[in-house]
Amino acid sequence: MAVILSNTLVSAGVFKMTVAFTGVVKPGQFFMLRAWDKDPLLSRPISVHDYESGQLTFLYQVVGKGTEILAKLQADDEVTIQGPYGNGFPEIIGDLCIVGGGIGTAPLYYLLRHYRDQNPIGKCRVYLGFRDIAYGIEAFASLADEVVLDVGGIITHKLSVLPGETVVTCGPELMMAAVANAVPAENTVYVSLEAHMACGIGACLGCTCETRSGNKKVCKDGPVFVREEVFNV
Amino acid sequence: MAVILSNTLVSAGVFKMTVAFTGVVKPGQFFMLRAWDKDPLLSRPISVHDYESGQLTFLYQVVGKGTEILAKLQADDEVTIQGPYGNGFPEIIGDLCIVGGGIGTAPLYYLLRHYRDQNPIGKCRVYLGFRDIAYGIEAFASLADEVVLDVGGIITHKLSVLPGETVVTCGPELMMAAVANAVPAENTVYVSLEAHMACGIGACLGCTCETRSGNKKVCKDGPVFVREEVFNV
Amino acid sequence: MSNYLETKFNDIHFKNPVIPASGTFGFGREYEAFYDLAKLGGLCSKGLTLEPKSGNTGMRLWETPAGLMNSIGLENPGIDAFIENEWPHLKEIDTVTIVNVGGKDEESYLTAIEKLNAIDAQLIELNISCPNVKAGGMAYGIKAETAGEITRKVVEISRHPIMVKLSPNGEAVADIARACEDAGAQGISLINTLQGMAIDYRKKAVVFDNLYAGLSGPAVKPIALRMAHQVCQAVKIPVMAMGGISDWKDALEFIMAGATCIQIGTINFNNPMAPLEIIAGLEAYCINEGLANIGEVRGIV
Amino acid sequence: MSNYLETKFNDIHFKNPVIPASGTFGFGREYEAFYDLAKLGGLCSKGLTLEPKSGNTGMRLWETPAGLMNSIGLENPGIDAFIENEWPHLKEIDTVTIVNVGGKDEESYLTAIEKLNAIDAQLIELNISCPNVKAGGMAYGIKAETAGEITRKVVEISRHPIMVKLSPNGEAVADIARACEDAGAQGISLINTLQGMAIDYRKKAVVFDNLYAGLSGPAVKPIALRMAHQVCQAVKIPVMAMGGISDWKDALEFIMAGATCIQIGTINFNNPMAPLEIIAGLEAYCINEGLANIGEVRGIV
Ligand SMILES: Cc1cc2nc3c(=O)[nH]c(=O)nc-3n(C[C@H](O)[C@H](O)[C@H](O)COP(=O)(O)OP(=O)(O)OC[C@H]3O[C@@H](n4cnc5c(N)ncnc54)[C@H](O)[C@@H]3O)c2cc1C
Ligand SMILES: Cc1cc2nc3c(=O)[nH]c(=O)nc-3n(C[C@H](O)[C@H](O)[C@H](O)COP(=O)(O)OP(=O)(O)OC[C@H]3O[C@@H](n4cnc5c(N)ncnc54)[C@H](O)[C@@H]3O)c2cc1C
Ligand SMILES: Cc1cc2nc3c(=O)[nH]c(=O)nc-3n(C[C@H](O)[C@H](O)[C@H](O)COP(=O)(O)O)c2cc1C
Ligand SMILES: Cc1cc2nc3c(=O)[nH]c(=O)nc-3n(C[C@H](O)[C@H](O)[C@H](O)COP(=O)(O)O)c2cc1C
Ligand code: FES
Ligand code: FES
Repeated sequence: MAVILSNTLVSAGVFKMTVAFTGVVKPGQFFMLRAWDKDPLLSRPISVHDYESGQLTFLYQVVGKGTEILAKLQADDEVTIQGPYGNGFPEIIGDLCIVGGGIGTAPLYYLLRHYRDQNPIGKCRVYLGFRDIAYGIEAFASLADEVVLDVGGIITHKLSVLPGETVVTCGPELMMAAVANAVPAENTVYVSLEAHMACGIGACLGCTCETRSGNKKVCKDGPVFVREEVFNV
Repeated sequence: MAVILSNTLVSAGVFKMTVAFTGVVKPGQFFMLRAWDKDPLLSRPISVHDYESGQLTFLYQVVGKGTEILAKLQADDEVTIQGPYGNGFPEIIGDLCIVGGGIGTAPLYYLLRHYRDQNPIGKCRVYLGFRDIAYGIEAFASLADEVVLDVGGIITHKLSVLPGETVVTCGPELMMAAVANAVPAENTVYVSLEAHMACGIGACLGCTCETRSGNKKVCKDGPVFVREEVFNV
Repeated sequence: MSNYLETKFNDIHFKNPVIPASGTFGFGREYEAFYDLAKLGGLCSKGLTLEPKSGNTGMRLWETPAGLMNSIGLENPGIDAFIENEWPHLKEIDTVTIVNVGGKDEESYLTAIEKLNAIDAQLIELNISCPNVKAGGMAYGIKAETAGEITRKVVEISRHPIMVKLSPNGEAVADIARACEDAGAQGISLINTLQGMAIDYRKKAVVFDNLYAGLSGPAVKPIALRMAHQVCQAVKIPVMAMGGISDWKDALEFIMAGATCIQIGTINFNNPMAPLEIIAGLEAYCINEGLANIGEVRGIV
Repeated sequence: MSNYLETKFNDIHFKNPVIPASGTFGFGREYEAFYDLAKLGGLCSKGLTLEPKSGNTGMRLWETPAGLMNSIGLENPGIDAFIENEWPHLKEIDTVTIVNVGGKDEESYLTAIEKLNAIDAQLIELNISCPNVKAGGMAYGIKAETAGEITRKVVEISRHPIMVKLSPNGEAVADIARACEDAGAQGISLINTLQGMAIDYRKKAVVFDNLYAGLSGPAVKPIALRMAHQVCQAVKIPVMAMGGISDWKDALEFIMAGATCIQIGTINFNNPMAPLEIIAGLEAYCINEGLANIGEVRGIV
């Protein structure tokens, strides 16, 4: 159980929730959230959007029953969180190019902040694509060297990756596949996958994805994979 | 949907909820309450505890999932109420003797108030029995000619009904059966039954009770019955 | 009123494919306080038997997670009283009236069906699947052979089209459906309730006098949808599907699985307006998807 | 530690009758982060097959009202890898380890069982009831005859006691249980998942590549309890019951219905601490009721 410090609307249907938490949390990891008893039955996987001084932040979009309940919570309410789960993003050496789509931008902000902390002189460029309405841009802009924004278009049309950049992408699967295909083979590309999850810890085999090296569990072996593992590129 | 005006604890595990409602409501009738979507699936039957100038009051005990949810509601929240349902108590001519047990006292207060309005010179005596803790006594005392209270005992040990009194009882089934047996045959006795209900309107046949004149529906033909109909006396 | 939802079930014309299910809607009267029953595609009577039945003793309802168990035991006034007291009212409602008939043995089924020849119902739902009565009921519905036999005999003597209501508690449901089709059934409906049990641990006793009872409601939807799909694949006669439908999306899924009509049961208790909301939801779906008629997505999966 | 919950399943001693169910607990490792597995009555491995299996493609999980559908398709590393990589760890845990075995045909069952003769497991759960694989799986478990046959052959060659896990999707479950008992099974477990279907109306498509999938969780409890009761009445060998158990009250109901042990499946996903909470709840119940052992209420209804 974690105490909610704030839970506010940041854009149409998108909320930011901050809870009190103490622990070690890596960018790209996620928590299983539940603010109900047994209806719905399962917890919801939500990425870490930020973590600092005991404050853990999630950025989530309301799409169904679970996220609707989350959106109704208020400061001082409690939410059950299990985690952090998943491998998270690797430490990025060298320059970074972030490509986020929609709510897929959620985990990328913490990645960027962490990257800046570790790597104050590294270059980081950010591409952000949204279908209708953009959100969270300023936060990225305040830390990145460059932010390219696209609303309603196709982000890969604007994308040009520089030699040596490590690319990290999270967003709709089709977008990530397009990025995986567009980026030159010389650049390393990490993708963060989604899957329906029951346990979140590797026990149910419900989130399996096929990879070049056999089945992997998105919850435990992922959600972050090297592009070659999971996309045919 | 009705707007909640107040919802407060009146005794351990017992709450009083007042909602805004406009309509004709008889003592002994009930509403089907729901403050959730589909979990639990059914609405909960709750008697009218009082009704005056657009304010409808329920008195309810927390016993399970549904009443737990009700107890968490606050002023300005909404609750779905369907009703009023059921036959309600008949108009009482002459003197009245009320015998209530525990939360079974809930519908009897409105009965008493209504009786006082209609029948300012009639005599009304009230027996109230509770297992552990008594509640709501003052309200009855302010309107009744006499209140006999029993905590932890057996109310029928104290009960003595006067000739000509009409007896109305609501409480645990065993208590009502004891009252039905104890009161002389000359007095009319009305009992208010409980049954698990799905529809509350007579469509599902889930609340059927056996009576001398065949099956009756507690929700539609009741909940109020003449004692001879439903108890072997 | 547009015709997005008009539906043919054989040659029976339904304004829309949404019909309250037997036993959850009485004989309709109680719901007239909520809306005009003529807005429904049809309605289905409480299960009737030849003789009046007082139903089961003891507890009859028990809530379960997303479900409801019932042990009504076919309480009903009997066919004669139905024809005399309910039918005159029912037949005036401008919608398709389905009469649901149960029985305890072959003779009682056949006599009941014969008596119904006296009225002009549009469809009879032959209930061979009630898990809550000791004699008859589900016994006929759990084996293809017996289901086929009783269907054949009923079809022979009935002047009404017969839709057989199947049990989810028996052998492979597709086999049973085929047997009914071969025996001349003009339609299949399913599912009746799933046999379940409840124990009151506080009382250290079973909840229902009849030991087991019937489970319905959203909890059973995945099972009902699977069985509806199996039956729609197995037979050519139209299927009226039900089991846990609680909103228009559920209803649509059953139609996509191949159901011609759908019935709305337990959710009526949660929300008496459910059938109308489902009709409105399906209509809006047609408009949003640019369908001329809901039939365009029937059996699409 | 008192012995309120000590339970004998034949001559196998369980500290308590609470065992996480196959497929919901991996090989236990993941739950070691939550608690000491030695607190459990036992644990049951993910379903194993002779050869490694990569399981089903496409969507594998779908939430339903109070339930979960899964289409894992017995993804597992195969018996050899299990014996090599998982068994050495499992056998060190001070609790009863049950090995769950599936197969695609008789030969694969028998070879798997033979290989397991090499290890000292306490009990084998013979899974003839998985609805999520095309070959084998449920096929054996839905008819008494085939269930009895495969059981007989397996019992013959196994040096371990065999508990047969039954399907809720077949013929009368009591008949199947009796056939297994007659064939030499030393225990029965039930229920495996109920076959259900999901349709994604937005995509106008079925959700699962394998068409149907298995339903579990609180939604199915009433059905599971009924079947457990039927089987407990039908056989003399002990029964390990499951299906929708979500708290100690549910567990107690299954014990009152006659189950010797109970398994905890889907609810592990809702609450990883569920098994321990159930153990604590049952223990408190014994104390409050003045029972020396939970066995005093077993089969009480
Ligand atoms: C590792 C991981 C990280 C995620 N991080 C975020 C995040 O930071 N912000 C955010 O808004 N969303 C995130 N998601 C997606 C989020 O989990 C789903 O939007 C959410 O579970 C939907 O729940 P619901 O009850 O509102 O929707 P419903 O559609 O009612 O959910 C029904 C079921 O499907 C599952 N489900 C539905 N959509 C998804 C999905 N896209 N991914 C996984 N399961 C799904 C639900 O968990 C639930 O079990 C993440 C998903 C994963 C796997
Ligand atoms: C006509 C009528 C009037 C009532 N008036 C009042 C009242 O004024 N105040 C009050 O506190 N209670 C009243 N009750 C009882 C009240 O309906 C139950 O206490 C309540 O339904 C319990 O719901 P739950 O979810 O908290 O309990 P749970 O035990 O979780 O409920 C499970 C199911 O059993 C049903 N149920 C459980 N107990 C009862 C019961 N005693 N009677 C009927 N159904 C029950 C529930 O409705 C639900 O369907 C009345 C009952 C009836 C029939
Ligand atoms: C209270 C109740 C009474 C029922 N009575 C009958 C009946 O008389 N005849 C019948 O064929 N089915 C009867 N049923 C079954 C329903 O018609 C329907 O098949 C079943 O409930 C599944 O649909 P649902 O999940 O939408 O409720 C009854 C169901 C309930 C809940
Ligand atoms: C994700 C998942 C995987 C399962 N895998 C297996 C399995 O490998 N072998 C097996 O016998 N049962 C398997 N089952 C069935 C469970 O062991 C159990 O029989 C069923 O889920 C009913 O219990 P529950 O409602 O408590 O979950 C699985 C169930 C789930 C939900
Ligand atoms: S969610 Fe259970 S293994 Fe990944
Ligand atoms: S509750 Fe449905 S008939 Fe009374």
